Amino acid sequence: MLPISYGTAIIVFCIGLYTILSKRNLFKTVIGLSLMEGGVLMLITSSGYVPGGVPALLPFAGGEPVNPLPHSFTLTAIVIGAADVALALAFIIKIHRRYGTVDIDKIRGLRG
Amino acid sequence: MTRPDSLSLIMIALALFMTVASSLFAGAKGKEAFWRDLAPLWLFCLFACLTALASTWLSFIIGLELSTLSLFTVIRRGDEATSRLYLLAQLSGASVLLFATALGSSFGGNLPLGPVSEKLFPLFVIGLGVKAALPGLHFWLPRTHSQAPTESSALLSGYAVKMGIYGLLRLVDGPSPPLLLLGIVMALYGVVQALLQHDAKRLLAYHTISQLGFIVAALSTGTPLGRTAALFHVVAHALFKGLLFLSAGSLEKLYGSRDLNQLGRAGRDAPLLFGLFLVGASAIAGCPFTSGYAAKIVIKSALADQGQAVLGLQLAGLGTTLSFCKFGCYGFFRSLGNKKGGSPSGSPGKNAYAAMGLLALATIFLGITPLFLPLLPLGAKALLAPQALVDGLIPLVGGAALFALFPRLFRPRQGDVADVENALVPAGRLLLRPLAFLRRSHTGRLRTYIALIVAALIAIFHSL
Amino acid sequence: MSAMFFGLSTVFMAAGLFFAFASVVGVIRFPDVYTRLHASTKALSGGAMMILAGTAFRAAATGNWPAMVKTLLIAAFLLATNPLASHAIARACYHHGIVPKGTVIDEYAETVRGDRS
Amino acid sequence: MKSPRNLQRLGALALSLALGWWLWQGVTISPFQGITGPAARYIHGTARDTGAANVVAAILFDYRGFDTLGEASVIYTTVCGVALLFAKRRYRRSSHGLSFIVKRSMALLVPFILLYASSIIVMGHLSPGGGFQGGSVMATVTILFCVIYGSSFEAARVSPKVKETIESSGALLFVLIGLVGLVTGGAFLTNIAAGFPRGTMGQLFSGGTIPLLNIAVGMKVGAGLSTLFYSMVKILEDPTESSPPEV
Amino acid sequence: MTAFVLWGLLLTAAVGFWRVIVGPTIPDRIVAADTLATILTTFIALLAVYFENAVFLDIALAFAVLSFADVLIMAKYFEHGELHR
Amino acid sequence: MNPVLAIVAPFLAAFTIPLFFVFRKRWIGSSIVLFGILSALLSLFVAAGGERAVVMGGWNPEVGITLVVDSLSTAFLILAALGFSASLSAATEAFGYGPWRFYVLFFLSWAATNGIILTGDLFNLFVFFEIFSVAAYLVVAYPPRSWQAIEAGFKYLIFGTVGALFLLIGIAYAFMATGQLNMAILARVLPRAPETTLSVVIGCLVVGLFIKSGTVPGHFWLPDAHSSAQTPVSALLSGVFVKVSLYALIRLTFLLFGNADGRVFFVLLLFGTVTLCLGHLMAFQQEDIKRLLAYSTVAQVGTIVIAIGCASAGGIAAAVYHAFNHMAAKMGLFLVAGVLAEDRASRDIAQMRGLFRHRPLFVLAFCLFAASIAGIPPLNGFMSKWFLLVAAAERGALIPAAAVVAGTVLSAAYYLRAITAFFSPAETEPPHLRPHPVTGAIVMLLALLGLVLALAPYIDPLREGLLAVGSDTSSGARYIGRVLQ
Amino acid sequence: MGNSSLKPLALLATALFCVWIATTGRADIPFLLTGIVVVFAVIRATWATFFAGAHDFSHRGRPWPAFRLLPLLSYPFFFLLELVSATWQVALVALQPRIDLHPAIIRVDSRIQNRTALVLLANEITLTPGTLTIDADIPRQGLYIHALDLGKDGIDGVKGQIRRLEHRMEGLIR
Repeated sequence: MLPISYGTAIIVFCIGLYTILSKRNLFKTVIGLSLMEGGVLMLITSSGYVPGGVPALLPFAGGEPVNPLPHSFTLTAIVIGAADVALALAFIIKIHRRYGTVDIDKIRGLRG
Repeated sequence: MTRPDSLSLIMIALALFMTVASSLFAGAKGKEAFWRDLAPLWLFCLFACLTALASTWLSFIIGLELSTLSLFTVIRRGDEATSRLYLLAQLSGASVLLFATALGSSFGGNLPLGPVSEKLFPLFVIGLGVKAALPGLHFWLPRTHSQAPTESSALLSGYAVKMGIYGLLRLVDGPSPPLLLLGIVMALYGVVQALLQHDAKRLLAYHTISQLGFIVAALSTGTPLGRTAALFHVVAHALFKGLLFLSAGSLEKLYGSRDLNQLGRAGRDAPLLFGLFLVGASAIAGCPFTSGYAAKIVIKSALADQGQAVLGLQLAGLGTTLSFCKFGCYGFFRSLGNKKGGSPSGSPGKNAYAAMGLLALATIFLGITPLFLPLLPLGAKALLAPQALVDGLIPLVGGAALFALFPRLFRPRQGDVADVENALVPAGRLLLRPLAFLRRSHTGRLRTYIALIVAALIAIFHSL
Repeated sequence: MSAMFFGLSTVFMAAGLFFAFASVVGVIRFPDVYTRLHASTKALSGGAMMILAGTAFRAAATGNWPAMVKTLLIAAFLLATNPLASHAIARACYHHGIVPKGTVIDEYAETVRGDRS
Repeated sequence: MKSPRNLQRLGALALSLALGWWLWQGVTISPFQGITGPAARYIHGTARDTGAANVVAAILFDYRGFDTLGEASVIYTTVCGVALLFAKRRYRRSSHGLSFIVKRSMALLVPFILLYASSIIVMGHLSPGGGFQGGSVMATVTILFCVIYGSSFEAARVSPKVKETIESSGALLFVLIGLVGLVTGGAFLTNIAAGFPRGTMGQLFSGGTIPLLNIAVGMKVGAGLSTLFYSMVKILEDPTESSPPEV
Repeated sequence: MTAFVLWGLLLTAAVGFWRVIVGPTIPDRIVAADTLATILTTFIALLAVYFENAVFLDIALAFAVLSFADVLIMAKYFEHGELHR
Repeated sequence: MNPVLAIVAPFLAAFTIPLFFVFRKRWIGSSIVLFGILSALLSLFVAAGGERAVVMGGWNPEVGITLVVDSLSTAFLILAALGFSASLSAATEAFGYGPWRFYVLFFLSWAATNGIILTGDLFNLFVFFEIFSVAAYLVVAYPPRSWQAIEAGFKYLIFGTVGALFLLIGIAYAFMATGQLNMAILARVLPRAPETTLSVVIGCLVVGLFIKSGTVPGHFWLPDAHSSAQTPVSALLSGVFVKVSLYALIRLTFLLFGNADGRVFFVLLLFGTVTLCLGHLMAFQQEDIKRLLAYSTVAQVGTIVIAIGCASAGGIAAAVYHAFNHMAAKMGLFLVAGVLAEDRASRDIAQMRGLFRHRPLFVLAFCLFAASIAGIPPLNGFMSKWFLLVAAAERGALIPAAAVVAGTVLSAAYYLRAITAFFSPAETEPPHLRPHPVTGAIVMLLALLGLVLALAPYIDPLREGLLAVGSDTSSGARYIGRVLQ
Repeated sequence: MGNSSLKPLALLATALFCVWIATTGRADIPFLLTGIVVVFAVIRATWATFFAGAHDFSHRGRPWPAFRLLPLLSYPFFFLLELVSATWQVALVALQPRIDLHPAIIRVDSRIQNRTALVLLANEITLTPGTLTIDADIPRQGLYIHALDLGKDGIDGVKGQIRRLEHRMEGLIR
């Protein structure tokens, strides 16, 4: 079970990376970033897995609790990721106003 | 900083003397001119003295670069591009030197100024070689010397290049055949190039290379005699080459040109100038009882067991004579172009004459003193020995005879002669092509960039 | 009591699953957005209600009353929001210009056209 | 044109697969041997150390409360930044909303959603949830205002200045609670040791500073997210703007 | 029984996902997404029974609120013709 | 003085400025200045307070988040305080107090910087990096009207996010392998992790920090951001922001991977050399003066990375010393370049002819800074370059050392181009010259700082401090002991 | 908050308080006290906008109808019955082998004056068999309704169904 979870996380990560590398739409780039982040968070969360674990709410009804530390990271990282995505979207809106496009290959006024 | 030894003191004295002469020639009037013209010269003198006093290679390099910078500000007034070439060339040399020094130093301890290990020796030679204009590394010298304002030309040739020699003197403590070879090649190459020049200062610049070749050959022996000979020639050359540069500068002041094709009336217009020039020229040609003569005799005796080397130096001396015959003839007496060529458009000024006189007196003094005082290890007798006189006269007479026999052969030519410096521009262009590619590769495509990052990450994984 | 709740919950869950499935089939099969909305709204809210009711009964069967109340709260919320969402989508579609397929009568068309002009 | 793009895709695929392969190589799947390290302390010590029932909340707001300050500051930064990006120009606000049916029904729902959000925040130390989650739900309400009633309504009813105030005060509250811990307990964000009451576990008033920090974070996140959305919506809704990009 | 219903709901959701993928127009997808959201809400609520843990009910409620907001937002920007095709 | 105050003070500033805006608009200006002074003073007090480790919330270091002040963080705290206060003063002159949100972001980035420098917890490091980065993207895009700023900010955002992701992966793997997050504890337990996991941790953390600091594969955002941002922001970016990432690189490599083996340092040497060469070669080709300076920053980052890659006490001392020197010089360069570019309303070097006549002091300061950056003796840049060369020579890293040396000549070449332009006569006179008293004063102070730094190897406390930074950091034992008592 | 609004206020407060208890799932004294505080705060925040005044200012009549208590309590049961039958019908349509629908959009004019009640009616219509409110012409009390299948009875069948709902809604409000 656990390898499947890790594998899925890594596959999600790879899909995100592929999206970033192959798609020209800025929105898709941002989606790719979120996917990558999601993959990593899945990985972290999976690491807190305990066979038959219960949520870490006192009193632990019915057994060993799962590892709460990855959960708190994940919460923190999710919030941070959401902030990043929000910022990226704001930038995309601005960029669209300036360039009239969201094609990543056309937004290269700065180079060299 | 340790107590200065006699070598340092001699160098300091030379630096002071040359700066005095140069600033006398520059003769600043007014406060602004003082700051503009004289301050950098004296700054140079200060840093040069510091360099001479340095006890570690690091402080030597610092002094070297600082003096380079202060001369740079003077050369800038002559020609912008030249000054940049000068600075960058000197910086490269100093950088190589720095690199070599760092390799020799351990953390917290500096490499003392002196001989270094076998492995580092070539690096040091290269580093100092840029300063001392070893063949191939001399690319900056002719252009800088000819384009710079005259007082700084004198200082450059008179002292700046000698700092490299000073470094070599500190560095070399045993026979070094490659250096000897370099010295001979330098001496001959400089002379050959000088013969082909038509620009007075450029001609003198090539002679500087040639004379430095004598010095390098002398110090490459590593014997005390050789080192003394080198040091003596350093001083002698500084004095007479300073004199010659100042006279060439005076010619330029008089006629507004340094081209030997355009000159040729000064012998009548300014006989005093010619007289001073003659002192310098005879010294550099090694006319007996001049400082050049003494120096060359000592050098030859230091190289006595290297017959071919002496022959090479004799040849170089012959060329020197030829070349100065040409200079004297076309610079002062035989007008080629510009027949109507008006009267002098200005005057070198009293201060210029004073500076040149000072140098001429010093040259004569240095030429005569060894005859009475045991200034040189060989003593006065060696200088007066018939063999030595013949040796000294051969190039002189031979050169004069050749010039007299084939005057047309040695007429100043029109165009410039190719040298390493001409290869700089094409070489730079060749280097710039990949650079432009590098710049084009920054396309602004985010996806490519991220792909590169990922590729680098994978590469790192692979290497870990 | 508990057994009765248990049985009821099973019945409700089964029925709810059926309705949920039927609604999804409707969403797949119906011809256009509006009819699909019908399937989505009604069948699904019915189905969801029933499954939630089943959940509530199950919670009640184990005596977990707070959970039951909370489940009912979820049900109420779904009930309140689902028609709203459907209505908003339908109106959006119409104003965006998606013409309903095969309508016999369309009394809304003039109004919208009037609005637009 | 066709083949370079395919080549690009192939390259992208190869790169992602290679990276994925390395990552997979690095995963350590060790047989489960019980929780060790700090996590064990969190699990077994939460009741004693903090009095909170929700271990994750105890980690977030007590053991590693400094992370949470940072995390909330990320949102604060983003909000401030987006407001900065879209500042300096008067956008025409739209009063264009959804239909009356939605508007009026929403009016009925709003108090309940707000109540629910408050309960999530207040119960942060007892059940899953907390300041971030509750704040997000609360922000959802204001987002719905924008959507349903139009941004002018949003601006009129919940003015940006009020949001700014709430957000900043929430952040300040967090820092001040931390400073109280510093003054009385010797370290920043000290909880029980600084004299905050532990309470009995499972009660509302328990966990020392955790509920207070939850409220602070709730204020910060709720106001922040709603500012964020409002800033973006007002530019999207501005009729003078060009239409947003095609997706 | 609960497990059966859970799997059934998953299957239903999978079937419904087909419309999200195929949906010829955006509103079709929105409708399907709305359907899926509701199904998932019930699914999460059922998990509470399955795992005998009331925590999932909170999650379900929060999810319901957020999905409702999502649908309304999509509807609004679709209505104003700003989310073409 | 509790080290947390250095983080809290700027946070307080960031959180109260909006309140001032809402309630007392008139006080914004003075509050910004006061908070700036307060933050700088607190940073310096914390730096002066000696080494110590403090755990947030009074827990033990394993459970809570540790803040550590050791010699390395002291050095960088001082650097940050100097850089931020200089940039703040320049910003108040350039922008006034109107764009208060900018100052909020400014203080947030300050707080995050201090947080990165002080924290002893891996995940906390990530969190602070995020605040720092988000604030950085936004201050880069600060005047949102210019398309360059927006595009540069966006590029920075994408790169920064990718970098943050890699950091997160590294942290996740380290956590998965050990279950620990405290860096001191990780330093003990991480080497026991499986080889492959360790390689992922190292690779991802290093690449993440490469991206954040602008080392080669991740340098692409740097020239855009540095050249497009406003002058005080550019100065801040080059002076402090880049250094902070390098601080993290020093800390993590030596603490976590220091005793692994030399391979990570080989990677650093390799990429540092490439960065150095690329930075210089690209700067060589620029016409835009700020872009030139930005690429020069890339090259200097490469220099510092090489110094870190030397993996010795001397290397670290050189890295820290060079970081300070580059801070002083590059901030000054950017400030001067901003003033000069404003005079000509162009950043093209060719347009900047004849400015020496109008602003002799600024141009002379530019020359001084440029010489320092290029490594002309006896300025500070030369001194740190010398330390670096010696460290590299001891490590046997000849090619990087040669690259550093060659870089000197190249950088002298391109700076000379700019300086020549300033000194050459102009075709047109600038229409108007706005006085820049504050910027001028800062530039002078930075020049003074540079001169003091040049003497650092001869001032005993400074030299010993530098060497102590090197020896403390290179082994890590002192740090670990400090944290775990 | 005039006297006339006291009753809806109490109603809302009660409902909110019940929901509070439901969400927190506890009934200890601190929870209840906090609940009172929160409920008060929520009402304070929303009342002026959504209940006393209104978000649309071109408003005639009372924003909220006064409900009759008894029908209000019995209403959910009818409603749930309607819902189940609606679900059943749509499920039948969806699962029948051949889908043959005759959808229509018709306008139904309601007698209900109060807007809120009209809105509630519209929502109820959406949840009842075969009908979906697309829009409401509030000033003239008209509802535009999408009918899934007109069936045998045509428009009148749909209209009759809606009249029935409308009638019950009228019974609900005073």
